[in-house]
Amino acid sequence: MALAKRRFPLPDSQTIPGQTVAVHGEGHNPALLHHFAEQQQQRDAASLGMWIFLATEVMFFGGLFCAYLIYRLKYFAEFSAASKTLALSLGATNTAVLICSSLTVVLAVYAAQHAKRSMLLGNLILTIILGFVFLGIKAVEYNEKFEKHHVPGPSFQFNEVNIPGHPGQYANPSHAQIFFALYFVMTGLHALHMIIGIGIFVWLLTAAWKGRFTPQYNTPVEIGGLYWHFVDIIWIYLFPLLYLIDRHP
Amino acid sequence: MSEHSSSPLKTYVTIWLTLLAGTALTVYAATVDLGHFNAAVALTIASCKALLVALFFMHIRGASEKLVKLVVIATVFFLFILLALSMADYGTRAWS
Amino acid sequence: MATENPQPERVNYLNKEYGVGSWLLTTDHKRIALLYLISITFFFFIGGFFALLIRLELLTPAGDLVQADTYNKLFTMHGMVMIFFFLIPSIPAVLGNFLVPMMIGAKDLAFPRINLLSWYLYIIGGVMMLHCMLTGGVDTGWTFYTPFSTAYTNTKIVEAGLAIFVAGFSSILTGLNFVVTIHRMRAPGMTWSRLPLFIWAHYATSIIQILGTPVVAITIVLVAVERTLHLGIFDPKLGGDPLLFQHLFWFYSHPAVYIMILPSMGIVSEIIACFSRKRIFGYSFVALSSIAIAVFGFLVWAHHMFVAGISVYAALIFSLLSYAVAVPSAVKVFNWTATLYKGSIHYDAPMLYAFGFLGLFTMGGLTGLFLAALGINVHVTDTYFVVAHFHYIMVGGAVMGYLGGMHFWWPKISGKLYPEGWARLAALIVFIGFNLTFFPQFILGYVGMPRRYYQYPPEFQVLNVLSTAGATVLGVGYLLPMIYFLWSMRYGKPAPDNPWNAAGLEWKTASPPPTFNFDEEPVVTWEAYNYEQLDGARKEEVPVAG
Amino acid sequence: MFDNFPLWPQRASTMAGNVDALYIFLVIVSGLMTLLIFTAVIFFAARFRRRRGVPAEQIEGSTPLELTWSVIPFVVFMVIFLWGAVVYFKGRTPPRDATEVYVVAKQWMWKLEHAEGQREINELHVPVGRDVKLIMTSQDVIHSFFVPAFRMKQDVLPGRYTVAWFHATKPGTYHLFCAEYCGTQHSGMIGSIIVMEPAQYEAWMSGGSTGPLSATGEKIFAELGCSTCHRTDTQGRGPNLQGVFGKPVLLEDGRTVIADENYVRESILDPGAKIVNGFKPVMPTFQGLVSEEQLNALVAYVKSLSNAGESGVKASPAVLVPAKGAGKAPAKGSQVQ
Repeated sequence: MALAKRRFPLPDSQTIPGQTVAVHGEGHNPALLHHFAEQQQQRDAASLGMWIFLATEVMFFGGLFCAYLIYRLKYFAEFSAASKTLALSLGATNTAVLICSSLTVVLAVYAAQHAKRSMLLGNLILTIILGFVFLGIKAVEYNEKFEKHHVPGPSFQFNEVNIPGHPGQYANPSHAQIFFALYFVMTGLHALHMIIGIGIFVWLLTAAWKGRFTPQYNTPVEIGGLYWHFVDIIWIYLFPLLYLIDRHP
Repeated sequence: MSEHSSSPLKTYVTIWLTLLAGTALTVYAATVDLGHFNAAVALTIASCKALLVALFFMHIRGASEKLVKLVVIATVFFLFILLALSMADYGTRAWS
Repeated sequence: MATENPQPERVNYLNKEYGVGSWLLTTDHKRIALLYLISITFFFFIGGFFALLIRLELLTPAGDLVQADTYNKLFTMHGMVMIFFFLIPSIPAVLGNFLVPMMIGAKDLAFPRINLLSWYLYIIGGVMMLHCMLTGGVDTGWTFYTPFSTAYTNTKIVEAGLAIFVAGFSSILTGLNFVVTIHRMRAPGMTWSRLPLFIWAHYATSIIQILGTPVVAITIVLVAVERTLHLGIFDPKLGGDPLLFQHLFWFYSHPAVYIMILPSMGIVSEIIACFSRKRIFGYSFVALSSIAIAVFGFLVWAHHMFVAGISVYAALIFSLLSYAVAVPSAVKVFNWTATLYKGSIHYDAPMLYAFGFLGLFTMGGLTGLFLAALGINVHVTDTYFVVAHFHYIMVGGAVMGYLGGMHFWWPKISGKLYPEGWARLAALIVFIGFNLTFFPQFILGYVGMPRRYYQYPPEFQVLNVLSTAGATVLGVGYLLPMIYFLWSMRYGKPAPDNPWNAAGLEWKTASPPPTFNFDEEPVVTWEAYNYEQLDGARKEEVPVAG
Repeated sequence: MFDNFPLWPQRASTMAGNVDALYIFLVIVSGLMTLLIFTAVIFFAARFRRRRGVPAEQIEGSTPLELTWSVIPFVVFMVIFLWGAVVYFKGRTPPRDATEVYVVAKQWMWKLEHAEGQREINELHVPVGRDVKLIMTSQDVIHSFFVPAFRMKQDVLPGRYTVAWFHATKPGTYHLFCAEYCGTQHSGMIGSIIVMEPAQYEAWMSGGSTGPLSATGEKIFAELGCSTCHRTDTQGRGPNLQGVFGKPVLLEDGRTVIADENYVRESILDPGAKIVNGFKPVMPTFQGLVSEEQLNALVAYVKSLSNAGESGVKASPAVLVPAKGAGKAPAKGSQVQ
C-alpha cells in the first residue's frame, strides 16, 4: 500500500503545485474533499468504491442467473422453444450497439485524461445516443412480445409451439411462461441499469461541457465508464443465455 | 489513473473489433449443433469477451493495485459458490 | 490521561453547531452514528413490544389474547423489525460508524455523503415498514416462504419487501464505506497487523453485507414481481420450485446472522483486552477467524432446509460445511478465555456484558452443533429448539455485545460517565432474564412444540409460563440502560479522555472528540493492545472509573 | 393444569432411540464444553483479578495451542457429523415392503388414505411393529408432517411428492403437528397418530373400507380412458404399465430415470416432460382434470401393476425384530388425551 508518501491534508492556503485553479477559484483544488490527504488517495478510494459496488451488482444479477440456470436444466425443451421465438437479429444488433458504446466510453475516458475537450464531448454524446438506440431496439422487442401474447400473466399464450429438434412435440405453456418471466425480469433489470447509465452520462456531459474535467481531476468519467462497461458485460452474458439456447436447424 | 494505464487508441480499436468478432462467432456457433457443448461454447465466448472488456476497457490490466483484481476474483468466486452449491441440490435430487 | 479536564468547554462534534439542519444534513460520521442510535433504539423497543405480546399470548395453551391472524402478524413483525431494523444495522451503523474512522486514525469515512444516504435509506425503509405495520402488517413470517407469500395471502408483502429492499441498500452502502475506508484511509504506520480486532470484525461484516444483501434484494424483487405482475417464477402451478426461493433467501439470510454476531465479537475482543490489561491471546488467529467466518458463512445456507425437500446428498454436503464454519467461532471463544489467563481483570459493566456474551454465545454456538447434525435436525428444526438457538446467538450474543460496547464507548460518545452501579445491576438482570426466557425453550423444542404456534397442547404450558416470566425480566433489563444513559447525558460526571486507560487510537483524542477526530494526524508506532506500555507509564494509579 | 408436564418426548418409533442417543451424546459434550468455559472464565476472573502492583503478563499466544483447539473440535465435529448422517440416512430410506399411506395436506387439515382404501382426516391408525411409508403432497402451500414421538418430520410440498417413513414400536396416541408455517390455522392443523395392537388394527380396518386404493385407481384409469392407450399388450400407443413401477425407464432423449411416484405423477400432469423411448408424444395433459386424491389412486394402481405377484391388498406384516430402543420400558409420559 502506498502509505508512507501520504501526507496530512495541506493547510487551506497552500495549493497542489502545478494545479490549475478550477472555475470556483477556491484556495485548493475544489474537488479534493476535506478528509482526503491528497488527490491520488481520493481517486483510489472512488475507484475501489465503484469496484465494490459492481461486486454487489454482480451478486444482484447473480440471483437471477442462479434461477435461470436451474430452470434451464429443468425445462430445457421449453426454454429452447421459447428462446427461438426471440428476434435473434435484434439481439445481435443490440450486443453490437453496446460493444460500440463501450468503445466510445473508453475513448471518452482517454479524452478526459488527455484534456481533449471535443473528443470527450463527442464520445459522451455518442455513448448516450447508442444507449438510446439500445433501449429503442429493446422497446421494439418488448412490443413484439406483447403482440404475440408472450408476456407472462393472464394473457400468456404459448399453444402448439414445436420443441426444436422434436417435431410434433409441443412445449408446455406453463414452463415456457417461466422462461419469459426470467427473460422479462433479466432484460428489464438490465434496461433499468441502462437508463441509470444514460442518466449518469448526461450528467457527465453537462459537467464536461462546463469544463470541470482536467487531466488531474477526471474521476467521475472513469467511474461512469466502469459502471457502463459493467452493464455491457451483463448484456454480453444475457445475449447468448437468452437468445442462443438452441438456434441450430 | 496515472499516465501509463490508458492504452493508446490502437489497442482500444483492436479490442473493440475482437469483441464484435466474438459476437459474430457466438451467433454462428449457436447455429451449429454441438449437443451439450453449445452451452459451454457460448459461455466460454461470453467469458472471453467479458474478460477483454474488464482487462482493457476497465483498465484492470494497467492498474498497479492488486486490490482491484482481488475484488473481481472474490466476486466471481462467491457467484460460483451460489451457482455450484445450488446445483449440489438440484443435480443430486434425481439420485435418491 | 485520566485527569479531570477543568478547562473551558472545548469545541467537539456535539457542540460545534446546533439546529436540526446541522444534524439532518451532517456528513460527520459521529453525528450519523448518533442518528442511527436514536432510530435503532426506537425500532428495538417496537420489536421488543411485539415480543412481549407474543410471550403474553403464549402464557395459555388456547389462543385467547389476540386473534390467530394478529398473532401471525405479531411474530412476523417481531422478526422483521428485530432482524432488518435492529440487529443488522445496530453495531455496524452505530458503533462502527462512530469508531471505525477513529480507530484507524482517519478524519471520516471514505464517502461521508454516502454514509448520510445510508441513514436516509434506513429511515425510508423504516417509515415504509411502520406504514405497512399500521395498515395491516404481514403474516408470512420474516422468511416470506413461497408459495404462501406469493399466492396464498393478501397482506402487504410487497410493501414490507420493498421496505427491506431499501433498508438492505443502507446495509450494502455501509459495508462498502467501511471496506474502502479500512483499505484507503489508515493513518501512517497503521498496518493490518496493528488494526484493532474491532476493525477486523467490521471488515469481515462488510464483506458479507456487500456480497450477501444483493441476493436477498433480487429475491424480494422476484416475490414482488410475482405478486404484482403475475410473473410466476416460484409458482408451483407453473412448474416453479418453491425450494428455489428458499435457496436464494437463505444464501443471504445465513450470512446475515454472521453480520449480526461478528461486530459483537469485535466489541468483546476490545473489552476483554482492555479489562484484562492484556493483548488478546493469539491476535492473528482471532483476526483471521473473523474473515474465515465471513467466507465460510456463504457455504452453509441449506442447513436451514434439511427437511424442506432438498436431496439427501446436498444435505450431507451442507451439514459437513456447517461444521467447518463452527471451528472459527470455537477458536474465538477459546482465545477470549485464554486472554483472561494471567490478566489483571477488573469487573466494570462492559466486562460483565463481555462475560455474559462469552457464556451465552458458547451455549448458542454449541446448540448450533445440534442443529447441524442431520439426525437431530430432522426432529428439532422448526421447533422451539431453533427459536432458542438463534435467540441465544442474537440476543445472548449480539445484543449483549452491543450493550457492552455502548457502555465501553459511552464516555467517548457522550463525554459523560454512566452510573457504574446501575450498569452492573442491568447486566445481571439482562443475564438472568435472558436465561429464564430462552433456556426453557430448548426443552420445549426437544419435547416437540413447533414454531410459530398460536395455540399449543396443554402439556407445554409450564415451560411457556417460565419463558414469559423471563421475558418480562428481560424487558426490564433492557429499559434500565436506556434510562441511565439518557440520565447520564444530563447529570453524568464529565468523562476524561481515556477513562478505562484503554489502548486504541479512539482513546488518544478528547471525549467527546472534535469534528475531525484528531487535532494532528496520529502516526502509529506501537502494536495493537499495547497495555504493557499503558500500564508501565502509570504503574501506581489504578484507573477506577465512575 | 400441571398434571402432564413431560420434559422428554415419548419414544415410540425405531428412529426415536437413535436420535435420542445422538442427542444425549451431544448434550453431554456441550455440557462439558460449557462447564469448561464457565469454570475457566470464573476461575481466571477470580484468580487474576486486578491487584495493586501486579501488572498483567503480556502473552502473545501460542500457535500449537491454537492448532490443538482447532483440530480437536473439528475431529469431534466430524464424529457428530458422521453419526448424524447415519441416523439421517436410515430415516430417509423407506424399507421396500412398507405399507403405504397417501397424505394430502391442505390448508389447515391432513387427509390420509391407506393403500387398503380407508380415508381419514387428521388421524392415522397404524399397527404397531410395521413399517409405514407416507407419500405426501400439498394442495396449496408448504406444510410439514411432524410426529415428535417418532422423531420424524418431512416438509410437504405442492407440485411433487415427498416421502417419509416410520416404524411404530409402542401402542398409544401421539401428536401430529404441522411444522412449516402455513397461514392462519397453522397451529390448528394438528392431529394424532393412533398406534394399535395388530388385532385391534385388523378390527378397525375391516369396517369402512371402500375397497383398496388401487381398485379405485383402476376405476379412474378406465373412466379417463387411459386404458385405450396403455394397454396390457404391446400395440397400445402408450407404454404397457405392467411391471414399470420402481424399474429404470429409458427415455426418448437417452436418459434413464427410475419410475417412482414423482415420475408417474409428472407423466400424468406433464406427459411431454419425459417421453418413453420408442413412443410418440401424443398423451394429453391431465393437469386440472385430476384431483390429488384421484392422482394418488392412479399412482397406487400403477404400483399395484408392478407388484402383481404379491397378494396386492394386504402386504403380509413382516415380522420385524423390535428395534433396540423399543425393548426398554416405555419412557415416562402417559397417554396423550
